[in-house]
Amino acid sequence: MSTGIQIILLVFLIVCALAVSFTKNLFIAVIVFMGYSSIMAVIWLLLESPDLAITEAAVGAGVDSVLFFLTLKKVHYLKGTREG
Amino acid sequence: MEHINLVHNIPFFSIFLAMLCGIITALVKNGRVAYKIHTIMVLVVGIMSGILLASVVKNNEIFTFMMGHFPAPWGNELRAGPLEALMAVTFSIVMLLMVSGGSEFIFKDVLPEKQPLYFIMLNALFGAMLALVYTNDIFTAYVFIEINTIASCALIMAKGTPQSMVGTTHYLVISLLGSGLFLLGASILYSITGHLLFPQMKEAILEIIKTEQYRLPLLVVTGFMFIGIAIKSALFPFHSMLPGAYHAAIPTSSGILSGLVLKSYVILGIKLIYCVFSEYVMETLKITEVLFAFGLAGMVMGSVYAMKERKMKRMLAYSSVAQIGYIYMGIGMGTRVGMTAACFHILAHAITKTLLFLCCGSFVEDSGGKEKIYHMRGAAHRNLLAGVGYTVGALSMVGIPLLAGFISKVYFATASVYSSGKMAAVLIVLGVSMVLNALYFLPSVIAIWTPVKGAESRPTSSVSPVFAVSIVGFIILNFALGIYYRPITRIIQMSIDLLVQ
Amino acid sequence: MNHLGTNFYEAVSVILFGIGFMNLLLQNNLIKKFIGLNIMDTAVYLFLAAKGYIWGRMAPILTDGIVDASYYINPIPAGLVLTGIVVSVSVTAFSLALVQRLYKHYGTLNMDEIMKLSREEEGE
Amino acid sequence: MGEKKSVWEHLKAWVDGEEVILDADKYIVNRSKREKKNWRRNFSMEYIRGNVKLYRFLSIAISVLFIGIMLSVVNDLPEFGNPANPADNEVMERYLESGIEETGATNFVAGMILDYRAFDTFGEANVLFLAVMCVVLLLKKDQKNYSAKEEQENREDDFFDENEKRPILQIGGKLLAPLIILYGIYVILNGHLSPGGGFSGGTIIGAGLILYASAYGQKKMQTFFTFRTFTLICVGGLLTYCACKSYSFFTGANHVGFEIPKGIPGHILSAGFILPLNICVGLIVACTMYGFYALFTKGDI
Repeated sequence: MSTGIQIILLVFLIVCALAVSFTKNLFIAVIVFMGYSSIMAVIWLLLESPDLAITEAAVGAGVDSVLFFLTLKKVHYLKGTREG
Repeated sequence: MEHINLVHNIPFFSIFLAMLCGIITALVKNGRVAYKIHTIMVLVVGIMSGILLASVVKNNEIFTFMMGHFPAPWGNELRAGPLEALMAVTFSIVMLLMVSGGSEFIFKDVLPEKQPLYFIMLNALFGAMLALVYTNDIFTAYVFIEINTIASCALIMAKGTPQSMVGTTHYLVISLLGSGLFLLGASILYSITGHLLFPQMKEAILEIIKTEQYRLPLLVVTGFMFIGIAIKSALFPFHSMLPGAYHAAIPTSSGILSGLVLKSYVILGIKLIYCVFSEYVMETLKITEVLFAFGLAGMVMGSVYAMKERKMKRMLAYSSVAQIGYIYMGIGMGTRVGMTAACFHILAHAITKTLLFLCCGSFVEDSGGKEKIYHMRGAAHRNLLAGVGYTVGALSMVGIPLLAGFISKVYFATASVYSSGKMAAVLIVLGVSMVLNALYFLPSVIAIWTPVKGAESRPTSSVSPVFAVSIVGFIILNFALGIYYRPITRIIQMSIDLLVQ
Repeated sequence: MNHLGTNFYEAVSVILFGIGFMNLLLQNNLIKKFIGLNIMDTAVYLFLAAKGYIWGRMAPILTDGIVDASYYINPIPAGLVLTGIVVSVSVTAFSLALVQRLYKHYGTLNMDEIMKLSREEEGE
Repeated sequence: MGEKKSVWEHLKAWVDGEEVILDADKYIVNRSKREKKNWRRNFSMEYIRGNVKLYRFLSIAISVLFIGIMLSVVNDLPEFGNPANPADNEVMERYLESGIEETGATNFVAGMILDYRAFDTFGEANVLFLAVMCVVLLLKKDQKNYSAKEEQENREDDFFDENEKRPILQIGGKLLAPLIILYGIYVILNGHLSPGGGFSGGTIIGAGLILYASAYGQKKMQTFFTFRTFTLICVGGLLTYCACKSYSFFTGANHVGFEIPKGIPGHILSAGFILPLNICVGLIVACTMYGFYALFTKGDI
């Protein structure tokens, strides 16, 4: 595996984490967090841990985000839904 | 077929029994049935732990139990000695008395359809505490710390009021911070030692100290693990989640959280000190000194905060902070005598603080949900037994002779003689903190015994038999620990000597 | 010893841990607080996974029937992380449920405001 | 920073008058700073509200300090990817070299978490179970958290679910959900042979169920998945898990009983308890994930 790709991915992780911290919009924060989880899954694949990659892709980018979105909907944050 | 030593299976049986009852309770629809299952489970575990205690004390042994087909560095392991067995017995007794005494509160404050869930959490919490006491593996400790966290948050929020939700959130955030630090510490420790089980780690750490190779990581790791445990067990600067949570929770939960859950983390810390970071490493890295200083600060500051409080439950919560400070002071003395005192204080505080919370809950109920000490005037006349219980508990916390709290203070004072350079600090702070304890406990005791005009018009509340039995049980335990303390301290000393080997 | 250059995975993971920690302290918004907690957790998992990796070795799954420890990477951290991910998803679900209940009563996600409101309510 | 140092030294001198080694000092500074902030945050909320800038500065400073200390630790840690690291020891060797005969799983991670270190995994399954029970405790409809307004909203939702036409979502859900669930089952059943296992497979199945529920509404799910089924599956899975593991712990520790046949490594029916355990975990996780979704949307399963 080439070091260049890894470093780019790692930098991306940090950027995502910072973006989550500094964005004011919760919707964007959750979506960026979703991206963060997907990148993490790719990194774990590069680190030869496919078990973790599958799990993180299913959990971090899948179920976790669904839970966050449902919460946002319930706290009347999303536009276009009745609660929004 | 070899001979099976059933006594050695007891730690495994008790953890699995507790967990199994937690799982089965999910099928139960009625809170009373769940309560019965819980009581029987705790009773069985208590009896088994008693047998274990008798056996290990008789044989003067500490043994490891292999979880599965694979020996130590490959599989999980449990480890039990006199200290672990003693703690398991105490946990079972206190849990039994507290839950039966406080069952009224559970059935009154928790909605009927959610009562079985409350008992699921109690069972799981009990199992997780036992696992924390018995574990010999750092990652198992982490997993069970998380179970402990989730279950204790559930106990706090079971009341369903908005305040309890706020308290739970605060408790959850700070606890998760603690477990995050613990996990970080554990993973760095794994990367420098290459093991997860305590005995192998200990060897690797001694090697590290010798070669000086990973000294800075080791120092930081030790720091993280102990900050994690300190946050979890609410050592003074990290205590902020306690008052809100204990105030909002039902008294049964508060008693269990304060009396047992905090202690289970402390015991994990003690095991870490002796079984992972040996005494020598702790001395070299000066961790004990830090714990000692924070313990002293906690003793004074907890009492100072408690003096400021007007609400009884909050006051008791802050008093817990002060008592945790005592325990850490004992650990921080860095001697075995200090550790004995700390372990004894764990027992004394467990039985006393649960008693106080139980009585306090009954006062609050009698005075119609009002929680200020001011409103509780004359409460003891309305509910004589609870009044006596509260008085005994308060006096024990202050440190009156014949009660458990007195003995632990004597032991702390004695232990201070053996640790050079710390004697003056210990004695001064011990004295100050006793005075402070008296300053906030006595007013509340006086308040509950002060007769109020027109008190006759209020009906004297009827005391349910289980409540009476559990209060009497706690009082008897308190006196027993205060008078016949010799065997207990002998067991503790023996177990510490065994742990060090 | 000077391994900062080669230990870049670990370096990134501790930086992420720091960012998550900062989120936890700095954010008043509960949802962002819990995202911060999640970042903290994943940072530790990244650290562990990086510690398990060994240059030039394969994933710990039997390939071509080779049974040789010097052919595969360390499976222990992967197992630990797997357990850890489960724990963190459970905690996330629990905390988000709490957030919903809090919002239902207080109508805000700001922790400071919630604490203030609850104190006022309690103070009577 | 200078001030804190002197406070610590003062305390130190007061305690026993010994010197502090440099590293410990650095760490203490970090620690005392953090606690100071915690104290501020929780004890004088009004004060902080007036001093948002100070608070922010302190948080950032602490985080940066933390990162700095940790980077210096990382600097001293064993090198990344080096085969001579402490973690590369006899434990790992045994997992990799004897793993196949001892557990029968060709996926060493599955062998490790479900056989060598199964106690942790038992704890993990319990964490999940407790979390879902907590969510039930929090969000399941009861008189304390359920108002008439929500009742009405829920009824409206059900109405929309029944009558609204959402062709893309519904056709997509109809086509995709079975495939996703099938893939999840594949991942679970091959947990001991290939990457994945009970947890990841279960999450995938849960995702499939969530997709189906969001396309057709929960009413339709409830025809075959009620709260009773949910509890029964969870409890059944955990009890099977508990029974299997109790058996193997008990027999393992006491050196009695029979070995579970390991089968031929690489075949689907092999690896002793690992396959049934994976199925149990998968069932629990699938139910749990769907349970989270259902409780979050409607407050009922």
